Amino acid sequence: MPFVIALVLGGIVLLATGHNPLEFYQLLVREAFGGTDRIAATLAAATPLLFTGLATAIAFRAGVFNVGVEGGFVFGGLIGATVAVHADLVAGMLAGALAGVLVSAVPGWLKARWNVDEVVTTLMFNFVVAGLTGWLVTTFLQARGVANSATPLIPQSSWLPDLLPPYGLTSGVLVALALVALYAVWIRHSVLGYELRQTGLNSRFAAAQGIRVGRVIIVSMLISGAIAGLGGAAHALGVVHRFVDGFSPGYGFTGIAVALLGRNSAVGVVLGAILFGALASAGTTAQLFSHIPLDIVDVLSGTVMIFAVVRLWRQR
Amino acid sequence: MTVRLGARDISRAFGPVRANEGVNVEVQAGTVHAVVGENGAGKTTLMRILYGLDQPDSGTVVINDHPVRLRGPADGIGHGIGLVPQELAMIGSLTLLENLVLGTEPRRGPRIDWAAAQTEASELAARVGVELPWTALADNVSISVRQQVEILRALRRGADVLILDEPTAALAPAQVDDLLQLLRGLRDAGRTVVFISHKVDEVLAVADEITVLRGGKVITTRPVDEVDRGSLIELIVGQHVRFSEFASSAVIGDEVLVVSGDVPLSVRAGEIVGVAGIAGSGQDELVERIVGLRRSADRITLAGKDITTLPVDRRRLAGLGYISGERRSEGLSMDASLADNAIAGAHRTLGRYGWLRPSAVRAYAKRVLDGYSVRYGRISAAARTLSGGNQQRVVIGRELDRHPKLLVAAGPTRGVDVLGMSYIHDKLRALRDNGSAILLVSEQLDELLDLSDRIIVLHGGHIAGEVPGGPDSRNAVGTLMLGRKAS
Amino acid sequence: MITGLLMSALLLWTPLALAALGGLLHRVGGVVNIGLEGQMLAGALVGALISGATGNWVLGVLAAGATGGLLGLLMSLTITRLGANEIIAGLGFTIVISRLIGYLLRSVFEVSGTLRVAGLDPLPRVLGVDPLFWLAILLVPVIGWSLRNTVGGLRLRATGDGFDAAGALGLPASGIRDIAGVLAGVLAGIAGSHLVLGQVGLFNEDMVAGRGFIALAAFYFGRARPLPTALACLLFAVFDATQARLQTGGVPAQLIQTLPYLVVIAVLTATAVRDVRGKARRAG
Amino acid sequence: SETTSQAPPKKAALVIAQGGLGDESYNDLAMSGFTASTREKGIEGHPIESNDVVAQGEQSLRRAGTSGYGLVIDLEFSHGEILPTIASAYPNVQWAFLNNKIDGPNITSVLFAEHDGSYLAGALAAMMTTQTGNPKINPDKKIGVIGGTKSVGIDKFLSGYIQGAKDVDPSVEVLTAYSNAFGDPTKGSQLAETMFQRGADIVYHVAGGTGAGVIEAAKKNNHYAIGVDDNQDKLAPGFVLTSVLKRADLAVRRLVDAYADGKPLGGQVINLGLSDGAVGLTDFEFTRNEIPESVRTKVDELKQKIIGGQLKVWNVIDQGYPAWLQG
Ligand SMILES: Nc1ncnc2c1ncn2[C@@H]1O[C@H](COP(=O)(O)OP(=O)(O)OP(=O)(O)O)[C@@H](O)[C@H]1O
Ligand SMILES: Nc1ncnc2c1ncn2[C@@H]1O[C@H](COP(=O)(O)OP(=O)(O)OP(=O)(O)O)[C@@H](O)[C@H]1O
Ligand SMILES: [Mg+2]
Ligand SMILES: [Mg+2]
Repeated sequence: MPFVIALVLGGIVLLATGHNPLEFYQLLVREAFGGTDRIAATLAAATPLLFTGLATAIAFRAGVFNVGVEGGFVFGGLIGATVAVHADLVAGMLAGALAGVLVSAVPGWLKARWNVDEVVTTLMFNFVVAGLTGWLVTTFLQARGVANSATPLIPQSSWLPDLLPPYGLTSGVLVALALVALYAVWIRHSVLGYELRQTGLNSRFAAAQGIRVGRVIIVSMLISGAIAGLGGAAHALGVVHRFVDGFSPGYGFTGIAVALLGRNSAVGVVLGAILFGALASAGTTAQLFSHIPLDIVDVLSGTVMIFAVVRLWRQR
Repeated sequence: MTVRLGARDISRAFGPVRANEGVNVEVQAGTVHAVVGENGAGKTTLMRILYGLDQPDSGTVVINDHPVRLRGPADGIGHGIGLVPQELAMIGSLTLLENLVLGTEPRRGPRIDWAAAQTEASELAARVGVELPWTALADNVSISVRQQVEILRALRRGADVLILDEPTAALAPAQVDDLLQLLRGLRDAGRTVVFISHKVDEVLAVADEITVLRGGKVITTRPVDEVDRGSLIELIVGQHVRFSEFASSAVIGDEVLVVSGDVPLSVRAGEIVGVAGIAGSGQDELVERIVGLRRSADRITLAGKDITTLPVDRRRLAGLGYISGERRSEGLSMDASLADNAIAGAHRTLGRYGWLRPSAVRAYAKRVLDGYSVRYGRISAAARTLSGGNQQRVVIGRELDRHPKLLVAAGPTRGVDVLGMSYIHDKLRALRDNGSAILLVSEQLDELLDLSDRIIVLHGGHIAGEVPGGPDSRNAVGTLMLGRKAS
Repeated sequence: MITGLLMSALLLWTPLALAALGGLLHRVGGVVNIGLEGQMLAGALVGALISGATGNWVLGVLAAGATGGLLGLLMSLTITRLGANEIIAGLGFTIVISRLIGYLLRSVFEVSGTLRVAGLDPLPRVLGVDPLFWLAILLVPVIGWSLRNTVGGLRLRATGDGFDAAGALGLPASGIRDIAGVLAGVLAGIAGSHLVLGQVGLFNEDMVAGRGFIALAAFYFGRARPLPTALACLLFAVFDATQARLQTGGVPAQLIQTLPYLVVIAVLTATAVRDVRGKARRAG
Repeated sequence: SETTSQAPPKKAALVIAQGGLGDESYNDLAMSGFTASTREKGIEGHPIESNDVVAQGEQSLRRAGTSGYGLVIDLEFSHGEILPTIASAYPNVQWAFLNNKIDGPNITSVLFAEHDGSYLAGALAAMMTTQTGNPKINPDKKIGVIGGTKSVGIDKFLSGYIQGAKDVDPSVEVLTAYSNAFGDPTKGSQLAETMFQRGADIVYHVAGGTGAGVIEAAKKNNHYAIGVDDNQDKLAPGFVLTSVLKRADLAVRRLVDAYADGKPLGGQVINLGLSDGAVGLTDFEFTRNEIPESVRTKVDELKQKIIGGQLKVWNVIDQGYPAWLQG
């Protein structure tokens, strides 16, 4: 229902800008789901969001408002890509995860040990990582003879295999979905998952019952960082095949929206990632068939984002 | 006589729970009207409706003989109604003075006239006979202080109908007497008071009329002289209740808890040691140090083991149980399921290879909940959905089920109804008789006298004295609490 | 040289401080405002257009404030009345506003990216700096004082910390939050107009360039207290102004640009350590 | 869009690079050439923008390949690797790529000699900064350049500029800075003002929309800016000394025209440089009188030397970083 409101509001915008909303919505649906190739494109666009959404959700679940997934994703991508050039696929993925851990460890520790506000530190770390990767990719890790800041191309043997050649859907999506499924079970049925949930719901309660809240916070941040970094590595090894300027157009931030839309649940994260993935893939190719600019598609997804979370009936 | 405030056929359901069902109450102007009933009987719900905080599904609120619609608390306040809620509506980051004047600030233009506010506050406090640290943050004062501010706030707002939802739950005996005196004074000045309490004696002492609720329905409304202690209790719980009398411990064993330092203290196996003191005398700090929520410079041993630097979980492993005085924020996780609340702390024992066994979790939680007669719907429901008395049983059950060597119990019956209180008291005695050591911290003198083998009285962070338990120590404890030496 | 640095730092400080103070008010009222970025952008555009159309900077600034306030109100309403998550609403509004503006530039103004408004009236100088700088300076103590000593300030703080409790006392808690949202929007809008009228004299669709998020970091950093928040903004501004000078010193630009962020983390950590040490610690 | 009953119209797509439309340089310029030439030739033209240009390259190119497009021009650098595969999967489509050489029978590559144009700008600026009779010039022998981001693509401009300046006068100091943003005029104006305060009087920007701030700052401080990509001289007449042209519009126009006229494309590399006028300086519409005749002659000489091959300007992309610019 809120979704419908978003569509109606988007429709008004479309009408006001002289476009036929029904036609455009049809086009969007076709470009998002109308055929194997389009579904593959949507899933491919959803894949990084699955990683970042999940990484965000795990930290949120522990009550840690980690907005630093973007940094983990980017750093994981750079390190994953670099290691994969010199080693292999598995090493690249692991290195990416480790890089993500590096990014989240410090804010996690600061929060756990000294109660340093994680929103600021993780946000700041994003900027720091952006600078650091920007520097590395124009110095030590740069591929020679390329007009942009980019690492060398990863040899094909180290790529994440494609699922549905020739469509660019890689097995990264399977890794992501497996992680989401694991998360669903783990958060409900593992000891650590239990402690994480309790810490997130009421950390004072958790501490009084003997849960080591600081430790749980650190662990949640490490896992969050590892998933973010793994996502970056999967994106590098599966899709871009190197690290390059514009590697992440803000997947980490969209991941926050995905996690919040999905209320940090596994199913919610999957749905949220697919929603934004569909808008991204369909919004791009729809331009081949209409004259609606990307700006309007973005207005639409912003509207969907806002209204997908409204509660229409105040609960009594 | 006019019906100053009343309910006409009011019903209010929360999902399947019928909190109020066809409730009819008439509070006559210029009387003290008590509303009593067991936990979850629907008292708070009714009061919230009468104040405008909640709206009934059907039925109407009556004010001055006329049916009215209250769309929000502003309407209630407009009709001269003041509510001192059970769940204190204090704002932690504001000072007590700020909390007091919030909403009806004395002003000069857009500015708050702090001088006037302070004067008013002091006068009010003097009238009620309390002294309050007005510049302290509400977060940093005890529940009872907060409660006093709530009462002053309603008075200050010139409420001529004052609804008090369990105002005495956190007050010391002397303060209770003062409050009751105040309520009588208000009535004599022509105001109307609606008073909710689980303490039958208070009700009998102050009320003109008593309405008994049970299961959301009005059982009866009677003038106070038509009931006595026993019959009122029977009306409330619907059955005859036998209360256990004071009985000191039969067998006292070895020292289980030893605390050194400013508050030297030891508790032996098979012994209940009560800790008395007016709020803020150092009870909270003592409890938190023993439990491990606050660093302790002084040595603490549990069953011979030095636990001074151990984290909470290790202390619990060593045999510590803890009933928190802050049920809503520390004792329970209100948004977590009953099962998750019940297994907390023991959850590691229910796992294998890091995974919780769902069947073990269920079984454990059910044992705790059923074993301590918690009334609940589904074990996956949030703790928030239980009434306060039942919430407290969850905490009691969780902590007692583990047969701790040492139980630290802070305010274990706060806000619990008569039946629940006697139930919890029996459970605590049984635990003691099984050889556990219990450190009991409570603001309720009767509870301390009833349960404790000996009572340590704190004043200003130090031990002011120690007396044996039992009803005869009442006066001695009262004196010590005020910091005077027992004569 | 040093005065040059100082002047440019103060120039950069003004929009950050204005937006951060707006965000601070909203934060005190209990809402984390992620939408400052979008509100600043809208303020920048409207400020440019109105200043150009009327040839009067005052009107431009007022219009920018009004636009920001209106957007702030809309955002606040979706949060307080429709129960939208504040983070999502903030991100969503920023996306919608910036893309709508991008679209308007291309379709209505028929320019791409940058809009130069003819007859734009830039901010005048008062004692060497622009009036909005003085406004920001003035607001720091005024907001601090008002939060403590006015009815509105007290009620705002009450609503922020105890939404339900304030409601139970008969305060219109949602309404108070909406007012805070509007104020935040007004200040963000004015901050946006400063970018155009006080700095470059033209509008670019990306010109806010993350300053809304820096403002967010600033009031978080300052724990929603005006002076520390303003100082945090100054920290960012000084670093921003220093960058160009440092860049020629042989240190790579990308690394220099991370400095202010590292400093923020360090300062935040230092204050947190001090806080924890200062209090008797509740272990956890 | 209306359809007629005749044969379907020819369709061309333009894949917009990072930065998107509104960057006031590369993308916008290419887009203007695209719009003009498709309109002129009666071709249906669609730009494709994406927020995620890098990762969505493959699927959007493929989608174009399956949707009846005859020409797809890709402006995005990072698509270089995937293009050969896609081009061979859709052999009937003509593909074009800017700024890098990509092999394939149906791929046309377009290269620009931005370093050559920047060299001339550097030489001009170095000669101008000593013209102390000019009120916009100060006594210091300092000039500046601001890059949008630290990357080889941008440093190709910077390196050429510095080399040009040093070649005509080794004692000229060139201040460099990066804005790390392509759409932040506030930052551009800050950086430029700083350079002016430090004694520079001519600042070249290679920073898209950020450059608008550089130009404003030049006007405000009575100094010179040098524009980039498009002719930006008119943005602040008299204060933009010249602009270093990189006519992506010409390149796109050439491609679209060839496609529309059915001329052969594919397999070629089009080198655009000083000789075609696709790269170079403007003709000083507003600053002609402020630039001494001798300086203009010298610049012209240098240009001829480069065209003639006697002078070789360092290309960061092929040669890596030179001694005068840190990598
Ligand atoms: N907001 C709510 N949502 C769901 N159930 C509720 C809500 N409020 C009250 N209830 C239920 O309504 C019933 C009556 O609750 P109420 O708080 O009125 O009881 P009470 O008489 O005040 O009990 P106590 O003595 O414990 O304070 C309880 O079963 C309670 O769980
Ligand atoms: N937001 C809520 N959602 C569901 N139930 C609620 C909510 N708020 C309160 N309740 C329920 O409303 C009832 C009234 O709350 P209240 O604080 O009066 O509990 P109580 O049982 O009276 O507490 P106590 O016994 O500690 O004094 C409780 O049963 C509580 O479970
Ligand atoms: Mg109640
Ligand atoms: Mg000079």
